[in-house]
Parts: sequence; C-alpha cells; structure tokens
Amino acid sequence: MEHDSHHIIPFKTYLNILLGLLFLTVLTVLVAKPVSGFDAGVLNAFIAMLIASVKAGLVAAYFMHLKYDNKLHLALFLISIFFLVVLFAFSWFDIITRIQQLSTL
Amino acid sequence: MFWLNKAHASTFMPPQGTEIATQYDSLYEFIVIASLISCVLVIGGLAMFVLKYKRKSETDKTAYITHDTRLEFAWSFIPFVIFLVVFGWGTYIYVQMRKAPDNAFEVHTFGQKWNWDFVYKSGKKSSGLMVVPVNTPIKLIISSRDVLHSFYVPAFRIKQDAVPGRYTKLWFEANKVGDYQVFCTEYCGKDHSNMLAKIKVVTNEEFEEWLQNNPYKGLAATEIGAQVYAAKCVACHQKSAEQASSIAPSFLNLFGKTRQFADGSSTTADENYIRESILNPNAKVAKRISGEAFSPIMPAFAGQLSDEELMGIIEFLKTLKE
Amino acid sequence: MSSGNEIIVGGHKVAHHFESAEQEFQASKLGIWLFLCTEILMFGGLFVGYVVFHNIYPEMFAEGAKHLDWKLGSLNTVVLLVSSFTMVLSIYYAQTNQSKKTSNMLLITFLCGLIFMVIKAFEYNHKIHMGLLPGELFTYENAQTANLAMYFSFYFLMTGLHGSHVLIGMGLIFWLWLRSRKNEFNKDYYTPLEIVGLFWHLVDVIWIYLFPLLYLVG
Amino acid sequence: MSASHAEGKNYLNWEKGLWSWLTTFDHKRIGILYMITVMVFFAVGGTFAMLIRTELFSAGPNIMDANQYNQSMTFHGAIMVFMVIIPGIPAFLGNFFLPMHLGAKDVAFPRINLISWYCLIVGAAITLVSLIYNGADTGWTFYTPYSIETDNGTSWVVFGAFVMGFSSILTGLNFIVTTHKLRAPGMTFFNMPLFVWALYSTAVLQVLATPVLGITLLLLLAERTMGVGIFDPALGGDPVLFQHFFWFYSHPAVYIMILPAMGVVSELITAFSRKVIFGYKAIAFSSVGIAVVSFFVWGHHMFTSGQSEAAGILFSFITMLVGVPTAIKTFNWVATLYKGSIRFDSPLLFALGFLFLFTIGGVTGIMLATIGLNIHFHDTYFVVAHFHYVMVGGTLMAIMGGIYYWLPKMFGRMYNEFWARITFVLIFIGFNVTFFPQFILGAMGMPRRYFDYLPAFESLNKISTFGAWTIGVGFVIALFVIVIAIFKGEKASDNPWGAKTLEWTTASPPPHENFLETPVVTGGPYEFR
Repeated sequence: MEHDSHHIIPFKTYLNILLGLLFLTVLTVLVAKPVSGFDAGVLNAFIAMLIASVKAGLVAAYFMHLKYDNKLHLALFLISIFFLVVLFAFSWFDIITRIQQLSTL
Repeated sequence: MFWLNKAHASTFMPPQGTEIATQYDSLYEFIVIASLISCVLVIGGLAMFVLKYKRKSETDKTAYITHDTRLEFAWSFIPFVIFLVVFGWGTYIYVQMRKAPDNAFEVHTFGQKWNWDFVYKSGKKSSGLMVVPVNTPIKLIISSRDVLHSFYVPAFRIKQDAVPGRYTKLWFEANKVGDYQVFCTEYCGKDHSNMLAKIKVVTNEEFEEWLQNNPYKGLAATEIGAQVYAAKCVACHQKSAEQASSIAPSFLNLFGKTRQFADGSSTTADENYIRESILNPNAKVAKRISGEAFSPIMPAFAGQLSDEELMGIIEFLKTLKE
Repeated sequence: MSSGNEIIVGGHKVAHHFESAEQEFQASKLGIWLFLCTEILMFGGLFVGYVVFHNIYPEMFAEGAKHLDWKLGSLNTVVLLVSSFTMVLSIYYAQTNQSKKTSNMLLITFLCGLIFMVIKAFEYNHKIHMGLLPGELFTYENAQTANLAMYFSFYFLMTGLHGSHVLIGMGLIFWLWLRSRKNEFNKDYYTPLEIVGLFWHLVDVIWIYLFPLLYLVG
Repeated sequence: MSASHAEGKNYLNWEKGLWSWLTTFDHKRIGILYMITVMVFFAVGGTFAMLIRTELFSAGPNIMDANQYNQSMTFHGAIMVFMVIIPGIPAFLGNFFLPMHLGAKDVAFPRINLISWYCLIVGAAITLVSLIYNGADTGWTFYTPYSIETDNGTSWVVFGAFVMGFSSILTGLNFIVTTHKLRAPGMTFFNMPLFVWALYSTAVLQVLATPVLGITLLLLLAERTMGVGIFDPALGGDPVLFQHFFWFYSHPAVYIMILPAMGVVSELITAFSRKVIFGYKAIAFSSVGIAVVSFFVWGHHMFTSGQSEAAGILFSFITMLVGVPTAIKTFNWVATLYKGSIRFDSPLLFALGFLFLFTIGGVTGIMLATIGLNIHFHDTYFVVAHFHYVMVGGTLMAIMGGIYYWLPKMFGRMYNEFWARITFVLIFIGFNVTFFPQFILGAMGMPRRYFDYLPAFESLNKISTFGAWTIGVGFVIALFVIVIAIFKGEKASDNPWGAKTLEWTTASPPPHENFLETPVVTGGPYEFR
C-alpha cells in the first residue's frame, strides 16, 4: 500500500502521455465536421466522445496516478460517473417514452 | 368483508364516480388490511416483548442470539412477494387509468392562475365548470398558460399536471349523474387553494342542449362583462380601492383615467387601451399608486375571449365608478 | 497542543489526531478524491442538461457551435494539457527532492492557467459583442433556429463554471509556488502538491469533454 | 500523557470563552455548536408549523392571508429540511460520537468540520435575507416555472440552500474519510457500531447527491437572473427536467434524514435491552442497500408530473425494492427485544415510539409507491401525513431519544427522568393526533399547500391543530428538561446505562482527545454476554 501510493512514475512516461494527449487533440480536431468537413453522420458525436474519454482516461490513469493508487480512489471515480449516467439515463428514458399529445382544436 | 367495503367507501374515500374508482378502492382496501395485519404483527410483537422481558434485576442475563438465517430470509422474502403483488395490481389499474378509448369525447383543459378553462371542439368555452355526458369516455387534453397546475378529481381518483408548453392527457368515464369537485394540486401561488372547478355529469340530452346553448343569450353587455369578470379577472383585479399588497391594479374608477406606466409613458384608459391590456398585457405595465411598477405576470388572453366578451368587460368597467 | 509526542516528517508537523504521516497522507488523498466526486457530479448536472437538449434540438446546437472559434478552443486545450503535464512534473521533482525545479514547474502551470483565461476572455468579449448571450440577454439577430439562446446559456454556464475552477486552481497553485520557494516540499512531504494537482487535473479532464462538446460536435 | 489530560479537565473546560468555541477544531465542541444551531432553527421552523396549523384550524382566513400562509409553508419546509433534519443527526450526534465510536481522537479534517458549521450558519443567514425582499413562496421544492417568475426573495433562499449544501457535503466527506482511515486498532468494519454504518451510508448520499442539488439551484438562480431557459418552456426548456434534477438529490435526501435515525435506534435498542443486536450484518448491509437503491427511485415523486407512463412504472417497481431492506431493519429491531432485559428509560421510549411511527410511515409508503394508488394520493394530505410520520416520527423521535441517551456522556449530567417521560407522552400522542387525521383528509382528497379548504375537511383539521399544539407544548417542556439537565442535572457516572460501545469506556464528559489511551478493540459493539 505504502509503496503504491508513493510510486514515482518516470519522467519519460509523463512526456509520452503528454505527447499522446496532444496527438489525440489533433486527431479529434481533424475528424470533426466543422473543421475538416469529414462527416461520419450520427457517429460524429460518438467519435468525439470516444477520443475525449481516451484522453480523460490517460489523464486519470497517469497524471492522477489512478493506475498505481489505492483502488478505492478508482472506485470512487467510477461510482461518481456511474451515478451521473443514472441521472442521464432515467431522465432521458422519461423524455423518449413520453407519448406526444397534440392539441386537437 | 362487505361491511368493510361499505365503511371505507362511505367514510374515508370520496364517492366512486367511475368504474376505475371502484377498482382503485378494492386495491386500497387490500393494502389497508395487509398494512393493518403487519402493523399488528410488528407493534404487537414489540409490545409483547417489551412487557414480557422487562428488566427484573441489574444482573439479568440476556440471550446471545446473533442471527437466524432462515427467519431473516423469510421476513425479507415474504414482504418482497407482497410488494410485487401490490406493484402488479397497482400497475394494472394505472394502465387502465392512462389508456383512453379511441372514441373518447375530447375536452381541452387549460390551467391558468387561478382558474380552469374548458374548450370543446364545437368552440364552446366554459370557465370553472365542465359539463360532460354520463357513461361516455371523456378525454381531457390538458395544458397550462402560465405555471404548473394539476387537475385532480378525487371522486374519479385521477390527477394530472398541466405543464406549460406541452399537452398532457387524462380520461374518465363517469357512471353517475352529479356534480364532482375539481382541485388544483400543484402549488401555483397565492390563490392555489381557490383554484377550484366543478365537473357536472349530465345525461346525453342535457349535454347536447348545454352545448348548443349560448350562455349570454338575452343578457346586456354589462351583465356579460360581470360574468367574465367573476370567472377570469377577480382573482387578481379587485373592484374596491387598491391595497398596497395587491398584485394587480384595481378596476375601480379605471375607465377614462390617465394611466402611468413602468416605462414612464402614460395614456388614457379608453376602449383601445383596455382591449390591448387584455389581449397583450405586457405591452404597457401599469404602476402602483406608490409609483412602483406592478410585476408583468398577467397571461395574454388573446384567442380566449370572444368580441362579445371583450365588449362586455369594457362596458362593465365603465360601470365601476365611485 | 502541548502533547509530548509530535511527529515531524519532512519538516511538516503531523496533525495531532493522526498516528503517522502516512495515515495523514492517505486520509488527505481520500478526502480530495471524495471532493472530486462532488465536482464530477456537479459539472455532470450541466453535462446531462446539455446532452438532453442537444438530442432534442440538434440543429440549434449545430448552429450554436458554428459561432464558436474552434482554433481558439484547440489552443486552449493544448495550453491546459501542458499545464497538467507541468503540474505533474512539479510533484515528480518534489518526489526526487529537486525543489528548484518544483517551484519552476508550479510557476509555468500558473502561467498556463493565466494564458487559458486570457484566451477565454477574448472569446467572451467576442460573444458579448455579437449579442450571443444566454437566455433573455441574447440579442443576436441572424439566428437560423429557434431557441438559439439556450445554446449560449449552456456555453456560458459550462465555460463559466469551468473558468471559475481554473481561477481557484490558479490561486491554489500560486500559494503552492510561494510555499515551494521556501523549500517546504520534499520526498517525505508533498501532500498539498498532490491534492492541488488532482484538482487541477480534474479541471483539465472537464475541459477535455467541454472542448469537443461545445466547439466540435455542437 | 500531558497536562491537558489532568484530572477534572474535559473538552468543555479545556479552553474557555466564546471565542474558543467559535474557533474550535474539536469534533465534540463542533457537535455542541450544531446542537445549539439545530435547536434554534427547530424552534423557528416549529413556530412556522404552529402558525400553519393555527391558520388551518378552521376554513377561511384566520390569522394570516394567503401570501403569508404560502411563505410560512415555504419557510417551515425549507428550514426543517435544510437546517434541522439534514444536519440534525449526522452533524450533531454524528459529529460528537462517530470518532468516539471508532476510537479516534477527532474526525479526519477538523478544520473542514468547522468550515462546514460556518457554511450552515452563512447559508441560513442568506436565507433569512430573503425576508427583506418580501420572503419566498415557492415551497421548499422550488418547482419551475413558478419559482422563476415569482417576484420576491426566492433567489436568496435558493442561494442559502446552495451554501448549506456545502455544509452537508463537507460533513459527509469528513465522515467517510474518518471511517476509512481513523479506526482504532482492532476496529474492523464489522466491529463498528451500527450508528457508524448508518452515518457512513448517509455520508455517501451526502457526497454523491448534494452536488446535483448544487448545480440545480445554480441553474435556477441563472434562470431568475438571466432567464437561461433550460427549465422555462417559454424558451424551449423543460420544467419536468427540473423535477428530475431536484429529486435526484431530494429523494436520497429523504434517506439522509432517516438513515442516521435508524442508526440511533439500533444503539438505543441494544443498550436498553442489554442484548446483542439481532442480525448485525443484515442491518448494516440494509443501510448501504437503502443508500444505493435510493438513487434509482426519485421518479416516484413525479407520477403525475407529465413524466412518461413507462418511466413511472419503472420507478414504482424500483421503489418497492427499497421497502425490503426497510422491512428487514424493522423486524430485526423487534427481534432484538426478544429475551432481552428491557428497562423503560425515556431513550428507549423514544426508540419504541420511532418503531411505532416508522411502521405506519412505512406501510403508507408502500401505498404511495404503488403507482395506481399514488395518482389519487399524490400532493394531498396523505403524502403530508406519510412523510411527517417518517421524518418527524422517525428522525425527531430518534434525535430526542439520542439526546437523552447521550446527555450524560456529553455533559456528564443526568436529565430528569419523570419530565423526560412527560415529554415523550406529549410528543407521541400529540404527533398521532396531528398527523393521523391527515391520512384521512388525504384519502378524502384534500390537496396539500392549501391556505383554505372546503367545509367538509374542517373537523379533522381542527383535531390536527389540537395535536400540533400538544406537540408544541411537549417540545417546550423538552427544551427545559434538556437545558436544566445541562446546567443543574445530577452528576452522571461514566456509563449509566451499562452500554458497550466505546464512548462509554471514557470519562463523562470526555477528555479533549476522547480517550486517555487509544482503545484496542477485540470484538463486536454489542457484546452483552
């Protein structure tokens, strides 16, 4: 436990992660429709969110040390995201299952 | 169980105005009885243990019972099964409550601070009173002109919020002729508790006659105005001298007077001004006697009032002089 | 307190109710992680609102995104990523007892935050000038879709809340920089660096999502 | 150890003067600060309750007009929820006893603990500023669009609630870290008293749910100042989405209010029956289970709101699942009494009162969870009666029992048993007289938040008002009993009840760092053998 939490990640790893993040930033800009005109249709948002999640994962795992840290912290991180998904999922479930009623006047 | 049925229906719950209300009450009675039994078990057990195992001396030894898996499973599983039964039964009733027959007669219902307006497809309008035929499915298409309201008929055991900007629905089929109370159950401000209405269930013939009938037939303009005032205006606009706490200007001595507005301009309160103030109230917002502007909270009445009714209000205002 | 058993590790006095410096360090980290959870859920509320209305009004959001400058957004992304990198390096140098470098990295991190805010200020200024403002303040006249004001409500609320976190983070990093110049951090005691670092990275992670959502997908 | 632990020194006289209290980092002193604040707020909220009930004594205006009634109703709700019940048990009893139950010297972050108290005070002060701007009349639920357009000090109440949210978050954060990191040697998770389990579950809710309330209130403020339109249908927004956001916090908040009370009851029942708790793990896990499931049920507040039918049925189903762990707890408490050695001191009376009222609150909860039945009961006095049975009958009973139980430990003095029993009788009977008729009123169809009502409802309302006055008298007497005990009570021994949890092993009142020597734990918390 003690070893884990004070784990020193080598300088080179940090640098590689930064380069990776910058590369992904360029990538997400390049595949975005408003910039390049490249249109993946409904997948546009999906691709952008996927790249963002990979970036966020890199930051969390290395810069925030989750990869080497107490697993409780990782659990907390995931739990908070899970409850966020719950908030969205139930609210959205309500909105899409509403039966639209229109005025008949 | 028959006597219990009677007792509940006549004492605690409102009269049953629809078939669904009868079904509702059966489930309600089932749960009440199940609840009574579980309360007797829990509270009775509690009382029994407490009395029986009263402390006798300071050196009493108590049993060291940490758990009993079978017992604990039983009292988790049995409630769970009961809850599932109740859930299934309740959902069955709910689905019937929500699914209006296709041939239902439609009445548009609008909530507005603080009264209910009903509009029929024939163009007939009514405020605070909905007249419907007996033994006919009625579908309400509900919306609100300002904030949230909720249309609640205890005798039919139904309720639905009126949400501004969209339409919600509700249906019922009254099986007895009579008057039924309507409440607003979503808090909507000062006169929330006075936002009442009546549903009058009549025979088909009476309903047809009511639908054809012009309520203003033979009335003078001022009398029409007085009726519209009582239905739509009185909640905010008084006929007496203006109080400091009023939320809207008084109608007393209004006509012909010079009005001061929030933006500094002024005009004479003539027919055109009054017409504009009703149809598009926020175009000119009046000031209080103290000089402070009223809040622009009045909903626009464009499309709700006929020319006859507008004329009526103007004539009625002319009579409010002191 | 005049307790006789003070524990001093790396020049830092461990608070009286902890048994060891390690216990204190672990408690602090758990505390900041719980705080980050609250941040995630708080920003999350806005994200949920954004996604809900984006799905309801896709054209309106697409039009809104066109009014944002993706070049400035990308630049800001790079600035924040670099600042995260320098933040993590300051911890790295503390862990390896190179306190001069620790303090330099903190200064660079602070300056990156400043650059981010300056660029943001230019963007805001442009939007305000155009009348692309939230809700009732919206005065832009050439909107193609209804309710375009809502897009800018989200834009200003999300970037505004994020910007206020950047400002708070900058304040904290400045405070750490002052402390690091007094050589307060070393391999045995760098808890404040770790805690502020985690906060700063979370601010970065939130921007990582805000950037594509607002500027690219729309 | 050191001079501070000399004979006769305890946390009360360790430092002197008002300033030492306002700047203290000692969890016990902060607990006492919370006790005083919560009591003051309870008096204010209770006064509003008396005004409401007096106004409703008969139909028509009695002592106030509709606007004043709506404001009383709003302030009663907001004060009782945000300033009394949410901080009530966790921040007052929890602050004092959670570290002692764990054998710790303090909570993990004493400074943050004090900041959390100041957040509550500042938030409450901001709320009161609204009174200058004509009060607030939205109800504590702040439903849009009414809360957007109403023209008064609502923004201040909203902002005050936002600040008080931080108080709740920081307390929860502190408790989680303390439970994880500061347990005494041998204090495993399953050696912890059930009060700690309950507080831990509560803390998880406080940390995970409150931020969503925070952002919801910020959005509401933005609506009121800039008209951002997210919840305003006139600008393309959705008022029902506000309710989703609001209840995502406020349903778990209901459990923030009741879970700690369940923890207190577990302590009281074991201590006064001198018996090991029946089904320790079942109670502990049901606390956690309730906490988790409570995040999935918020839509049962919205069955009639314009939410979709499918969502309503789903929420109704999940709500049924919460009933199971709640039932388990109740049965386990009753089973604990079996073959015990029961002494009828007032803390136990309050615990039994809790069980009685909570059972009624629970079964009516099942009625409300049933979507078909809910349609008729929603927003009527049935709901009002139900949540008062759970929150007042539950939480307030537990607070009163907890205060009497721990008073000898907190202040080293005993209360007057006779008068304490009188308060129990008055509060218990008054409570049932007040709220049981409200179930019937609700079934008859009387909507809630009504300033005026139809004549048919009058007689039951009269009974209810008499009951409310009885509760009022009960609490006034209780205040005297407590204050007299603190200053004039007989000296109490270190463990007057013969209870087994760690706080009773140290002096009364406890020394500055709780224990002269860090305790070493070898077994469960209720080892009455």
